[in-house]
Amino acid sequence: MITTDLSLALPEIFLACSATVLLMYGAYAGKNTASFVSAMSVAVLAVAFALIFLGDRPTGLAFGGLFIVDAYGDYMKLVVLVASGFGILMTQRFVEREGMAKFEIPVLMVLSTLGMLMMISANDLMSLYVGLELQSLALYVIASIRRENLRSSEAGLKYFVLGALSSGMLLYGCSMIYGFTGTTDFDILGNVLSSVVSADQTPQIGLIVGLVFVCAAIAFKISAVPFHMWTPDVYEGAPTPITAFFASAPKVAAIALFARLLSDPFGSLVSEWQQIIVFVALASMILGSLAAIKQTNIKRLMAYSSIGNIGFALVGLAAGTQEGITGLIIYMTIYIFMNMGTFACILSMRQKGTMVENIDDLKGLSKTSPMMAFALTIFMFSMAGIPPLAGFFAKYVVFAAAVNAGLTTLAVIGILTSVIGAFYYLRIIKVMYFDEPSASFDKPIGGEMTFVLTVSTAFIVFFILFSTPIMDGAAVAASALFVG
Amino acid sequence: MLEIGLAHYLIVAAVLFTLGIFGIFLNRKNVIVILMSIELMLLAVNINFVAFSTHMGDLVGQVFAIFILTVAAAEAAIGLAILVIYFRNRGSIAVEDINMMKG
Amino acid sequence: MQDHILSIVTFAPLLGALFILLIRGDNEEAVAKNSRWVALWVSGVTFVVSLLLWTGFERGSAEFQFVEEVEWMPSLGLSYRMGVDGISVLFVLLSTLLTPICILSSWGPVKTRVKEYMVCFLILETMMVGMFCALDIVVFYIFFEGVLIPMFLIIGIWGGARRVYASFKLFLYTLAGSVLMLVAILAMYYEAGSADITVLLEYTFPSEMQKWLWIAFFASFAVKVPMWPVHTWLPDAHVEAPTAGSVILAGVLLKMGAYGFLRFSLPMMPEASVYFTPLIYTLSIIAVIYTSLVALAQEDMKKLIAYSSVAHMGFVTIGIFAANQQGIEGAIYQMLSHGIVSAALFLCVGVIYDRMHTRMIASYGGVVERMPVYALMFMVFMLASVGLPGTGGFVGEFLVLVGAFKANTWVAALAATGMVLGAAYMLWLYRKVIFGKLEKEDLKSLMDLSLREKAIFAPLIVITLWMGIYPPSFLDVMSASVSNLVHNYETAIAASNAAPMFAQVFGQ
Amino acid sequence: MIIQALVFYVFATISIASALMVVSSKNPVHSVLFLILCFFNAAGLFVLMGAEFLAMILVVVYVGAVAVLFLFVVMMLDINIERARQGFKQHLILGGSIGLVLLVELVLILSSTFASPDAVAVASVPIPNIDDVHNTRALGQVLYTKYVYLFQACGMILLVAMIGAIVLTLRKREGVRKQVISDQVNRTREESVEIKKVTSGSGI
Amino acid sequence: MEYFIVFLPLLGAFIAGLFGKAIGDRGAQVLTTGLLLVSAVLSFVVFKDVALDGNARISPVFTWINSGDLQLNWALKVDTLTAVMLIVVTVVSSMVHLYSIGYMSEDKSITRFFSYLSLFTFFMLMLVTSDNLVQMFFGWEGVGLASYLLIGFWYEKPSACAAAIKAFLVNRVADIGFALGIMGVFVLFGTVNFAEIFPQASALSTAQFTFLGFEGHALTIVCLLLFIGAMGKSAQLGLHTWLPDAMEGPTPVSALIHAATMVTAGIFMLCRFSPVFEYAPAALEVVTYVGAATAFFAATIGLTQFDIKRVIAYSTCSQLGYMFFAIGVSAYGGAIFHLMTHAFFKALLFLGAGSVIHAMHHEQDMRKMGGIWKMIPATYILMWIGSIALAGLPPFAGYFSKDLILEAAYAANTTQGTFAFWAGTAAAFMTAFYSWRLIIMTFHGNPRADEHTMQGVHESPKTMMIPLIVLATGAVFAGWLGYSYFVGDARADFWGDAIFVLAGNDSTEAAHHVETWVKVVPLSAAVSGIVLAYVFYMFVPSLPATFVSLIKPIHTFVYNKWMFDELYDFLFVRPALKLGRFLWKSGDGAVIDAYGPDGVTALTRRLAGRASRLQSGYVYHYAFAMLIGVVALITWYIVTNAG
Repeated sequence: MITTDLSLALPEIFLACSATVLLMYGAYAGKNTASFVSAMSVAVLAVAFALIFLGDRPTGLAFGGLFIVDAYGDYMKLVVLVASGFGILMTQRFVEREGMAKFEIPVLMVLSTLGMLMMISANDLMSLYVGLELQSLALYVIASIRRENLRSSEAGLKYFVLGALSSGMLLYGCSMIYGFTGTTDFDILGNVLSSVVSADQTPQIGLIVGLVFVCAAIAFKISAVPFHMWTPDVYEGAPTPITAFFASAPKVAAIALFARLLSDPFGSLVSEWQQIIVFVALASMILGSLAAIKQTNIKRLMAYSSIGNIGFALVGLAAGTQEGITGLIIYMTIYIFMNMGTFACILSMRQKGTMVENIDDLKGLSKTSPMMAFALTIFMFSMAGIPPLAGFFAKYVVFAAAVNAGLTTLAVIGILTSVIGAFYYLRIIKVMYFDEPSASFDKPIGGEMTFVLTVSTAFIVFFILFSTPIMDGAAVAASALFVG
Repeated sequence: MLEIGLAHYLIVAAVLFTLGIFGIFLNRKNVIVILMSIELMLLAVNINFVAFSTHMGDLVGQVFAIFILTVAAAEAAIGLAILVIYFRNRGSIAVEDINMMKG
Repeated sequence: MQDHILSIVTFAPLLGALFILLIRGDNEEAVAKNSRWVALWVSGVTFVVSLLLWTGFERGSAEFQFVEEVEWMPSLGLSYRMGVDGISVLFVLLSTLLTPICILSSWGPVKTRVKEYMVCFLILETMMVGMFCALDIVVFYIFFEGVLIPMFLIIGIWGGARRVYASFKLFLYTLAGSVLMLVAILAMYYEAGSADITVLLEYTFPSEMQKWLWIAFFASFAVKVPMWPVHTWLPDAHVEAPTAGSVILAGVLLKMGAYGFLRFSLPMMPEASVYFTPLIYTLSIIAVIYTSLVALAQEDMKKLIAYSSVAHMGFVTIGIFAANQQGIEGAIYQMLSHGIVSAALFLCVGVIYDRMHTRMIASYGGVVERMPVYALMFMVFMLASVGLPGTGGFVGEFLVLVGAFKANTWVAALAATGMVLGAAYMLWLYRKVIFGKLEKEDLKSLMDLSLREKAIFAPLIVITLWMGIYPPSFLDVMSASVSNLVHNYETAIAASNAAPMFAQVFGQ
Repeated sequence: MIIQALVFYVFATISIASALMVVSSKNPVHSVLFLILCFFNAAGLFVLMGAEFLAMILVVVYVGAVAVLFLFVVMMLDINIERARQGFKQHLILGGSIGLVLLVELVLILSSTFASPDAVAVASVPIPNIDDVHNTRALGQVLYTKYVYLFQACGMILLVAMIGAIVLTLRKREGVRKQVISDQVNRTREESVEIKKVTSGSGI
Repeated sequence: MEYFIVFLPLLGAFIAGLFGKAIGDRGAQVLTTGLLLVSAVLSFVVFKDVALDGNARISPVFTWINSGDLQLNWALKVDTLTAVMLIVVTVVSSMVHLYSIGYMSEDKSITRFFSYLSLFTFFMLMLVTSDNLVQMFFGWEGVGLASYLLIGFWYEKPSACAAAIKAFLVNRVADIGFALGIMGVFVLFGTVNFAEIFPQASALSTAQFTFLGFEGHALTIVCLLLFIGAMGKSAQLGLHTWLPDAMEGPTPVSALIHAATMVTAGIFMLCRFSPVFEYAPAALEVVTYVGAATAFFAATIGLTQFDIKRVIAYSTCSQLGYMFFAIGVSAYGGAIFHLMTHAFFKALLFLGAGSVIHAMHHEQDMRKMGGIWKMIPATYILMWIGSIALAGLPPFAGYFSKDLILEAAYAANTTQGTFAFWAGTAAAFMTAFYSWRLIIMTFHGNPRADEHTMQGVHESPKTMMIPLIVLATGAVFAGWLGYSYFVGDARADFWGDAIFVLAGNDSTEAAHHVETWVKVVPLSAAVSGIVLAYVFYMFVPSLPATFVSLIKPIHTFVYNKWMFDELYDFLFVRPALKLGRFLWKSGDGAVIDAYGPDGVTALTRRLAGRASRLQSGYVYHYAFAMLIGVVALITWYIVTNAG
């Protein structure tokens, strides 16, 4: 019994142990341990990745139904691990340059990743909450890790306050769900609800209100409108690689959790929660594309961009079908690479030793560093959803699902907002290519950046040719959610 | 009225929860009150859980409450830590001062 | 080779682009030179290979030919399907012909970022050819949209003073139109259960759905054509684009919209097409008259030709929705000849722009004095644009009018006024630029066409006259497919008792 | 019965009132103290419901640790309490009305029917008879077995909190004199003391 | 044979145009003229073969347009009608070529000129040999193009450029009619090939057709549309305005294109289409009225003009009117007859005028001439011959054809016929008057040119005189020679199938049997015109001024060409330009762009500003937003579920 549990949770256990070991090492091995710990953290994540990807994984429930291992979870975990790995890779060089290297940063990121994996595997409201908090607490800390910097600490404070509010809502919602159904276990919850629905009873309003609270809290984590307000400020204030991390891994984890929650235990209430998701998705797409237009800071722009992207991903969820979940999964996978690639570009661009944060500072980038400009152009066109780049397929799959589910209006509005979105992505390209260069950029961009950049660019460009593994993986993953 | 049932506890919890939320968005003084409001909200949630738990004779609610208490403590610690560094940078924790970044 | 010829023609330029990307060197001149030559060779060879399509195409068959099919994204139900029929094969050739001409025309004028420029053009060629060959509706869409990327960059990087405005307008305008089409494509896919164009062509969509689909496709194609009143991006884009950009824009990109009407709107949504035909007629006639009048008032040569393109495309849309053999063949013919002629006209403007760096009509006059050969070439294309019999412009225009006359005499009569207005602005342009006294000092040192420029114009002149004098070379290719299209269209309508909107007003 | 009701109302009223004071009092020190009061009364409610262990934890953990921590920080930060509340009223009206709507809705919802114990029976861990196993023991029995996963996870959370608190607030200040015992022990006479011969009457 | 006739000029044009530098001016002159002379000789051979021996035929070249049921070829149709036209065209053209060698000898782009001339001839020949309407349209537009090029030959002159464009555009307006006519024919007959159209005409004589919402007699509609085309090319009332302006071109051009050949294309087309027109009596009626009105109207303007070429141009216009009303009364043979004779004497007049202009150093204003008849006697005599022919005095060519037309008009015995007869007679009077006004003002009286010019007045070189003499021969004998074939007893055999007249419409036959006064009245009108001219300009030179002041308003009106240019300028040209500018600035700029893309962009930006202002930076606002979100959703569910 216990061995089964342990083997099911092996990657998580491995991460937890490694994190503590790394922590010990960092604390006691003397000074300048940061870069080693960082490298080891990436290695640890890589091992975890391998454990999931290569291992002959058993599936099923562990720890008395608190923890579930299935194809869906595995796929999402892989994505999260890739995103976190990229995140840690990009962070190290940055913090060294800025003179704020601390071994705690990679450790916290690993712990946060652990929290994400737990979220993905949550099969109970309790494990959901605990995983979410583990992830969030680590994120609060690393958002304000640049403690002598006002922006960073302001970012941390805002993130924390609103995050705490959202977990309050989450818990209140959980308590209502518990009170109205008598359980926190997803499987039982699912049974209870489906029996209610199949008996043609309307579900109690309290239950739905509880669900609303829970959805609001998770929407906060994925920064969907109107629970997105923290995002731009935190993205701007946090150190840039941390922002990159924020914009990727936690979103995947939260949205994975969201999808599991809604389609597994609450699957029978699809007609109820669909309204929430449609509303949230629409609001996110519209606000994300509109507010980004006015931004001058590239990090804030990316914040709104991520809000918009989440809106698009939610379109897949809103469809409420297996196809929609497949779309959502594919969307998030592609999103990770676009996002990471874009941030790798941003991080690589320094003028006279300082970070470039304003869009106008990118003037004439194409002349001074053509390859970088080329890569960023690819990412921008991809984000705008222009074929044949991967971003197009991301949008294609979610909108296809929405259309198939009869949500044509949602699809039309959504796709029109993508045109507005294209406007600001184009603006970056315009600044890089159409404007005359102002100052030249520092040359060496570092091996890690080059790696992340190359992998992301290749993924975005060649997705059209080699999409099958991702597509098939996503399909298998989504079908795992719809088995029972 | 005199029969104290589940609803009574839940209503107390709801009032506390609402007060907690009020505390967050009506408070202009300082952030620490916001942190306290969050504690109030969590308290309300705990009352809810315990009330449901005893009402249904199910222990899970109480277990959940224990974890919430634990996590809340951790959360308070981190919140206060962030508050402290913010204060060191800004010299103030007035809520209205926290708006360097906007737009 | 015959089996994969479409893929070869489509992707050879892309490979060329990749190869150019690999060209490195510290000497910018050398890199530029190598890029030019590679691009020219690649596009030239592509053109030669594409001629196999011409020779190998079986005339008299309405089937798709040179079909290729490879599984691709099976989970989305998509495959890589390529094939051409009589309607599309000529456009493929048009694209492959114009690309080397564009590259050649940019030989001297483009001096900055030559490498990127050539890459853009080759990618553009891949997208254009692919779009005309695609037999899967999503593959079509990918190519259709993909065109925007290189075009945006070409205008934005190598364009004129207001290039930012123009490129954004082009990009967002066309994108806004085509995303709606994407939704429609998805709806069609789920309705018919396949993204295969051949399957969709045979599927009968419910009447009400047809209307919505039609509107969505219309949103995309009307912008691309461009039809009045969504044409305003075109003058801006043309004016700001570099010469070769204008050439390809006028030569091929404008045809994409009309091709879409032919490939999708008409055969797949026949009932809706009948219903909306009055709308198309109205907009097209407004386009013909309105933009011709506007062209009369232009001061900028490129803008004038741009507006004339709108008017000419108005003829095309009239022809398509006349939906009879002459109308559709005329529309296709008009597109081909317009592709050659307007491209050549933009090249003509480019020639003197390169010498004088102004496009203002008022800055010229009496050019014939210094450039007689140029004047002659310009004359030929000007007359072809006017639709003089014996040039390609006439056959298309005439067939369109015949088709329109069959469908609705009002449309034919009003569209025919375009013949006069078109002649008015083109002759006026020619007179102001070429004729008159050579008075302006700076014009007196003009040099006539160089050998390279002659080499650019020579094939275009030959084709223009060939199209005017011996149209069967082209008409034979398309006739089977067109008659098949017309036949299916009429059968579908007969089966459905569809009626045009405002039937009582627009009735015969 | 009446006593129970009476006690409930006392606890409930005090806790709500003190929660209100937490939010509204001007001085954050007062707020903390009211918070403590609120927690005490809530603990009382827990006892009323029969969750003694949680009541105990609430007092020990919250009042004893968390609230005191708050107090400590409030005192340490030396916050200026005399700040004007500009534009508070208009916020109050809009915010208050929205908040009230929420409250009314919650109350409405919460006065409906809930899951019956029957439904729960299939669910999970029933509370054992209080005579057999008392509350603390019952919790302990499941906490380390059925919920060991969560228990460990909470451990990780606390670890994170610890790391976070340290990494954020720990700083090595310049100019702070610390006692370094080894330095003290290793001092030698030579480096510490200089002997000067002082001739009397001449000064140094 | 006909292949050579048609394509030799094209070859000449091609070589002279593209390789002009290589072969030189002389080479181009010799080549093009030589090729045309060959063509002319061959034309006679063909004429003999076709017209006299009755071997009408169609010689295909290759397919042209094959689209569905629209099938047509490049083909050369040669019948009597064509053969006559071939002779007229090639003879006049070759003479003009020859003449131009001398006339244009000082020009700087001789090769270009000869290339254009030959190109024109090619198009004209294509027009007359076409076997279908579309090919005819090809030639039709082609001659328009050549005309445009030649009018604007001196491209440095703004007035020449303007005239060229005007000519092209006015013709284009008419061509809309022609094009729509072709389409109407196609829809009606299912073909555009003459050989397939004509047999169907009688069967379709009662068909109805809806055009622009009006339902009417199909053949009438089609014929009227075609007639609009003919009106443009043949400068009939309303669409004539381009012709006088076309005199901006070199004089040989005026002779060739704007007198002898191109302007007669309309006549040719209507005659070619006689099998259909015969079944559209209403259309014929319109043709008669328009022709007669033009004959009268153009003659009035001719009375007042001072530019020597313009006088002849209006005279051409007027004579074309004769031909049209001849067609209108079904006297097709008469129309072609007059076409031929007119080609000779009008070309003669133009070339003679050119000779005068050449002599006077390119002075065209008759008020600055006078008193030169002794210096250029040959030209003077030839102009006399031309004028007599024009005025229609026997036995010169004009007499035969013009009288026949007037008689036919009278003999038609219809309202329009009678109207045409009287209008024609009045025009004959005026024609004679202005012809002698021209002769007297140009050659007689006191020299009004300056000294320098007068000293330079000289007879033209041989290359110019020979063509004049050839044409004069034609002007003298053509009428007499052709009478019996064209309109006389031999006409049935001569025309064969080329012209079709319904049995009841044969006004040519009736013309031979009219009362004598009908024959006398036009003649006496012409004579009195001549006499009056002598009175006005020779004997009492002060009379014209007195007379003009007497009818000042009318004269001004007529002198300004009935204000047609002003009217069109006011009605079409200015509004079009203004409208174009308005639509550009206001339509595209202020409406479409402002409310379309730019408007949407501005709106989006405004919304974007609002959206980013929402992000106030205050935590409590953020929290409040979340709360609103939750409350809104909860309320939504409570409301929907409760309701």
